[in-house]
Amino acid sequence: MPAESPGLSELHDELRAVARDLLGKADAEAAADWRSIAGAGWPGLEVPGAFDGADATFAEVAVILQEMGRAAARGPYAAVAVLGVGVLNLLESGPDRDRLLRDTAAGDAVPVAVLEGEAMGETSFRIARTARGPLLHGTADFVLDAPAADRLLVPALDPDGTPVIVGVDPRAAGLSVERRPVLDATRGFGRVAVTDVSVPPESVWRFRGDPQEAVRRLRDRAAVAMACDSLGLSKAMLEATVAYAGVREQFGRKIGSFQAVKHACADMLVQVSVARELVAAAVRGQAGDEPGAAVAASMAKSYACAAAVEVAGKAMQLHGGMGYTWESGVHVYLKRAALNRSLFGSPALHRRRLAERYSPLARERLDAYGGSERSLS
Amino acid sequence: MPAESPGLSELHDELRAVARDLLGKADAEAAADWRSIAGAGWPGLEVPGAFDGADATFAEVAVILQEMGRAAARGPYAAVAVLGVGVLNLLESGPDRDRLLRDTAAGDAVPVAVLEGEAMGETSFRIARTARGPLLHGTADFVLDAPAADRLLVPALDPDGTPVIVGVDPRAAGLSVERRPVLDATRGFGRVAVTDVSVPPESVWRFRGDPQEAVRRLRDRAAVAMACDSLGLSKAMLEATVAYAGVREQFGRKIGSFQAVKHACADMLVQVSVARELVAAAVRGQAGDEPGAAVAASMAKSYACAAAVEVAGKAMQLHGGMGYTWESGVHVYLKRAALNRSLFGSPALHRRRLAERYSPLARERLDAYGGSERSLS
Amino acid sequence: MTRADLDEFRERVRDWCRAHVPKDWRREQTGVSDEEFVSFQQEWFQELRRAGFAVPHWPAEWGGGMPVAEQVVLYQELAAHDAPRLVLAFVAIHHAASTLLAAGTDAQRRRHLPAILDGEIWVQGFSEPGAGSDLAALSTSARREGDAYVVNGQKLWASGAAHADWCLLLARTDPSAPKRRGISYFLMDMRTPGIDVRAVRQATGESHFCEIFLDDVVIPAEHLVGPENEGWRVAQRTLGAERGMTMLELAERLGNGGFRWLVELCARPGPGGARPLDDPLVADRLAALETELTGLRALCARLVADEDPGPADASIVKLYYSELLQRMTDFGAEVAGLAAHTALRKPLSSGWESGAWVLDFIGSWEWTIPGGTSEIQRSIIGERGLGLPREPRGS
Amino acid sequence: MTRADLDEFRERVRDWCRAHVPKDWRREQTGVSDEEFVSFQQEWFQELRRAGFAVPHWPAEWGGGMPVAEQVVLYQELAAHDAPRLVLAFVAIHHAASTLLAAGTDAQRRRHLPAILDGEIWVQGFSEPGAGSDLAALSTSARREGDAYVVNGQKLWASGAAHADWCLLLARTDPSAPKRRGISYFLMDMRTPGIDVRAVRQATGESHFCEIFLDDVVIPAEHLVGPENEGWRVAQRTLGAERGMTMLELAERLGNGGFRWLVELCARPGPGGARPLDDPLVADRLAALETELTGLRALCARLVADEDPGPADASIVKLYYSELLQRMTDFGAEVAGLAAHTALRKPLSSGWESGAWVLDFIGSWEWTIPGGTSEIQRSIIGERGLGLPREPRGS
Repeated sequence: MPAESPGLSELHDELRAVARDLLGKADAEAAADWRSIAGAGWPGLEVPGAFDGADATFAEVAVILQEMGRAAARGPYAAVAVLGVGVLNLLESGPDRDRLLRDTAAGDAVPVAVLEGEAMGETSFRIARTARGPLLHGTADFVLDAPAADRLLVPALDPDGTPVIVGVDPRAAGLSVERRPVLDATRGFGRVAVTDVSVPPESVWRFRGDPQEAVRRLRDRAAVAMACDSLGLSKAMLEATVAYAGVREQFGRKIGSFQAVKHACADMLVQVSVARELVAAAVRGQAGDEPGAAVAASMAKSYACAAAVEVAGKAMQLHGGMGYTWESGVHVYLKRAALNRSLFGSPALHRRRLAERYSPLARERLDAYGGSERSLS
Repeated sequence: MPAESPGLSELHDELRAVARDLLGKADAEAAADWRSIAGAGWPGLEVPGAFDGADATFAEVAVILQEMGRAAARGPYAAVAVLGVGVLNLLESGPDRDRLLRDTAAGDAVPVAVLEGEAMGETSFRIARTARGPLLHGTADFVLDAPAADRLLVPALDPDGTPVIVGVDPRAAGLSVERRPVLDATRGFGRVAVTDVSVPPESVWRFRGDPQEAVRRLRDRAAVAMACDSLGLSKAMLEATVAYAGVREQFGRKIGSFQAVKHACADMLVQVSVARELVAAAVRGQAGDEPGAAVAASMAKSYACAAAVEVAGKAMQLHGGMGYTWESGVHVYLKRAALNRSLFGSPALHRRRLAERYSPLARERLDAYGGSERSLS
Repeated sequence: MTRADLDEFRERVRDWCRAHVPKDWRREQTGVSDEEFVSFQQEWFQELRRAGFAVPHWPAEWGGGMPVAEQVVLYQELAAHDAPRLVLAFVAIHHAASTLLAAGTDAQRRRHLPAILDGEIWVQGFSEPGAGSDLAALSTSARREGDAYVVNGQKLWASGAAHADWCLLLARTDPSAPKRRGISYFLMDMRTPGIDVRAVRQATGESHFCEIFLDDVVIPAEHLVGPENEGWRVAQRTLGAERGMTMLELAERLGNGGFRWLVELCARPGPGGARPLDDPLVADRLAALETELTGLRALCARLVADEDPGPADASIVKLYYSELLQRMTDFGAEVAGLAAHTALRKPLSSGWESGAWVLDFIGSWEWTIPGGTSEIQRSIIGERGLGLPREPRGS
Repeated sequence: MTRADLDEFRERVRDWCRAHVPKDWRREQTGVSDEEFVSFQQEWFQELRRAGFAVPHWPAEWGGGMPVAEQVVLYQELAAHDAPRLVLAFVAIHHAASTLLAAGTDAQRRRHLPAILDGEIWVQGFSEPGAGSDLAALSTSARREGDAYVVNGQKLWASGAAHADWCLLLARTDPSAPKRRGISYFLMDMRTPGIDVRAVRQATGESHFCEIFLDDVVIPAEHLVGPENEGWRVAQRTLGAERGMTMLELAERLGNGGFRWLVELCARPGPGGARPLDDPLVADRLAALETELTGLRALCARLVADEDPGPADASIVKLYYSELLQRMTDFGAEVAGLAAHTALRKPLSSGWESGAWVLDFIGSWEWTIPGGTSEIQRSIIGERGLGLPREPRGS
């Protein structure tokens, strides 16, 4: 059942209203000030109360993410709140990690996880034992908001092959963060290259549970974050298009009265509605750490991010010549939608993950025909 | 260049007019009489003049095939003219084969090639040397119009593994043709099962050229025939829909004046136009036995047969409730279109064939960048 | 209702399904006669009724009263256990009941609701040859004569009319009023003289739709529902009853059992020997369909849970279900190949995805055309859901 | 013309292309200044002119006269050899020339056609803020004063206006006549006082489109094309010039060079190390695209060969090209992944498929919107191509 408890729903409405206000005020050409974002408590939403966080869940972060998509907002919020805090929460407690969480909630630290934006395989970072002590090396391309980070959380294999997180200062000798400008000017990416950066023992942090599982969950969070962003931007594009079609006249009629326009808008609303349900389920999966979370994440990512490109594209089409101008800003959404689609796993890749489940299930179904009660989802 | 020479174009117009007339007279519930079809000279179009045929090419057969699709005509014409005559023309001359060609042109024989309708692999028929002499065995399912045949032309491997054609009487002991009724009531299929049918030497016919190549060309002919049929039925459905939309009124207007209907019809016309070009190219490929014939065949089959399902489906939708009645006959076209799509290679299978060409070409392109003059098509 | 209560209810429904869903009914109901179909449907209805599962959506006083959350679980489990659908009782328990409950008199309710539970069959007599998408253009007339109305005209697309005891009838009582203002809503006894029912064969070869010819049919005035000339407004409710929980049931069947049929099909070796499932193109389409089905099921769940749904939410669900059904059955037909064309009949009492994929594909137009075509739904969604301006009227 | 003649001509064009198509122009034309772009275009135009390839479609007396079959071969080979496109001269050699040839005076032709060959640049001044799809609603006014017209108004979407010497201008000369009846067609010298050109930045970040503000601009009456108030009919020809051979050229570029770019992209290892081409989903999409491109090229070849094309054939080609371009560049963007987002500029003088796939995808709306949106094209195809009834007019 998709319904939320009434209290939660009200809390979300309030968060949403604050976010729309704060993001609406920001200059379109610049990110909202990190102080105001921290002041609103957003980086610390999932930080435990013990570290001055809000003790909330991914469900609340998702509200902000959607609004960021709706506003096509700039700034490293997703990288920090979804990936930075996400990583830290998966780690064992320790003085440095705990301090970083506290600083993040306060807005004093901007930690970003060094996750490859496209290739979904294993991390390339390794800690090698050398005569000069343990040294880190490796590279990751298209790391979301790496240039904005003041702390990089690098997933690496320690000399025993165990996945760990290394907290590294981006200014450390041997580390470079090369900006990767993209067409979507609202986003920042960096290529992180690490050559023999020395790793003091206190900067190596271990995962609380199964490290492989932790990394997988981090990737799911990243995927769902993109789905939230794409849903938000789809809603904005639908609203802008409906508003435009309700005032623009051609051939003596509001263009929204033409079926070609009206039906296209209807299709956009259907896509947005379906995306909304899939994203809601994926967010619940992340917030409650439910068993179907990975499946829900892949469904939301593949559907919402593909739909957003179609919705933003339709918005450009229905805005006519106006939509093709730089000034209209529709292109900002189209570029962001196209970027979201490729980031953290393409739709095809996520569908491949989904399809891996069919083979054994199909066999089970064939073996015990008619008696199966398990839904695939 | 797609243009035909003017003389040929006039001949085709004439053929088309005769076909529309003859097929239009036939009872919708029964096939046109084989005598009238033979009288019109259609089975013998590609039969050499030496055997009383018309010495024409596949281009003329294609005109009839399109009209058969347009009329959703019954009867074994495609099986005989495309596959039966197609096989015979690929064989070495000989008294039995020559007589059969002559009888086919005269309408006295109905030879059908035993080509599996779906699996596109090697024939399953084998001639085994036994104490009782050479015996044929094997099966083929969904053989087009096998129940209507008075001679079955069975592609088989002889004891040396060479592909040959065995001419078999369908009433031979050890041979069964089981009817395979399908939803498309305008088509006939049979499952041909052969168990130890004795094969006199004069019934074993050899190919003139490379037998493997001959079998491949036969499959291409079959694929292009389906594309012709699907193009013809698409045209019929588009015309019927436009006619209906021009008279049916709802909400005080002709429904064709609504953009939802008008634009759907426009999309149908675009699809039909593209299919028409691809089919024309494929027909030229078959008629002239051109080097790109196989590529053109796969393009025409995959596009025209998929488009026909969409066009017929749209026709049903735009005819509203009327289109869903048995009486309207739209279902006849939709079923035929769906059948054509699966017969002689699905669109996906033909696209796979096309895609096999990319890998070496891509490498060539990478090696000699900028200088390539070869078009892929 | 707590989560534990719901889980317990789910277990109860599962146990019931295991014990009561007829074995092998799909095979047995393929190619049966009309009579066998009707008797199978009536038996299954009574089976469900004994368990309290036949009309869970009715008010408690009439034999229903199941909380919405439990209804959702019930339909999920019936779908998961591939139970037969209530095809024959559909109009009675949904359209007729909701009309009577919302606009009927006490006498009408007392007369019909218990009878429906006992198996009274209803048919909907709305569409006409000249009034399909433009339903308000209907021209069947009802002329008042004393205590009765005399009806003349022709109805189309009356599903199951051949077996029906009663008909929900729309007829024009004021020919001079604007289109929607002169229509009245009647309950018509199908045994009344002057009614002629003729089956219309459909694209699938079945004939569950009928034409109803009405020649001076007398309907007592007490069978009028709501005020005279207010029939259009009453009908809006009846049309609305097709949505909500009935859509949820269909979505559960499509997404649960139906999708499993499809995966099962893909796991069987095809004519070439390979399993379609091992073809990445097929696997990709399956994943895309499962994703869309999951979205559909969630949309339906929201629609029934929402106390104040948006004005086009039901249209969104209807449109999305019908087109997804069409795409899914089309894909099934492609994957199944020629073998699917040899399934000449589908099992009666099954859902819209019976596993006879080509027939199911053709049958899917029964969803994209009636009950407001997909084109009409898009206009409703654009106008009511998004507030876009209406088309200028042509007449 | 025999097949052998054509083959010989093809060899000649190939030799010419090998010798004259600038090496490495794509790399060198990426990120260049406006001036460099203009001079590169002018040089290339003169190079083509020297070979007789610049205006092959013009009549022989004006420097053209190439048979249609040879023109087809010419554009096929230019596309196959990835020659730069004539972007800057486009309006001059197509729209301006066809207008002058069809409706201009001898004096106008003598004044302009040779000048165009010498590099005179033209711009089209048709669209206005309130007249996009509904072009006939334009409101720029031209008031007759003595031997001249005084023009006031604003034009939009004037591609290349910043570099233009002359403008094809539509303005309203009779405000009281019905929409299409009061429009006249002018040749406007862009150096006339009162003209203000401002670049408009587009979605791709480029600024080749401009606004033209007209403030009491004086146009001598001799620059009127065709009779006063008959400008709409003259414009129909100018709009028509965008089709035919120019569409064939674009289709050849998309289907030949463009598709090879795409295959090349797919043959390079992606971020995970695997080649997209080895993914059956990618291979299937490539085959589908190649099939459609083949269909498009054939449609264009038929359009130019056909002496009496159907009334909507040009619209079919335009619609199909634009939407295929959009789908193909969208697919390119998907396959190329994040790397494609780092191509911030595309090479100037290239086709619509430059290999900067995300930019190309965004740029594809420049085809689905201007020159009659895809929605307008569908209406034209439905009404003129199929004879379906027009919409009731709203005004």
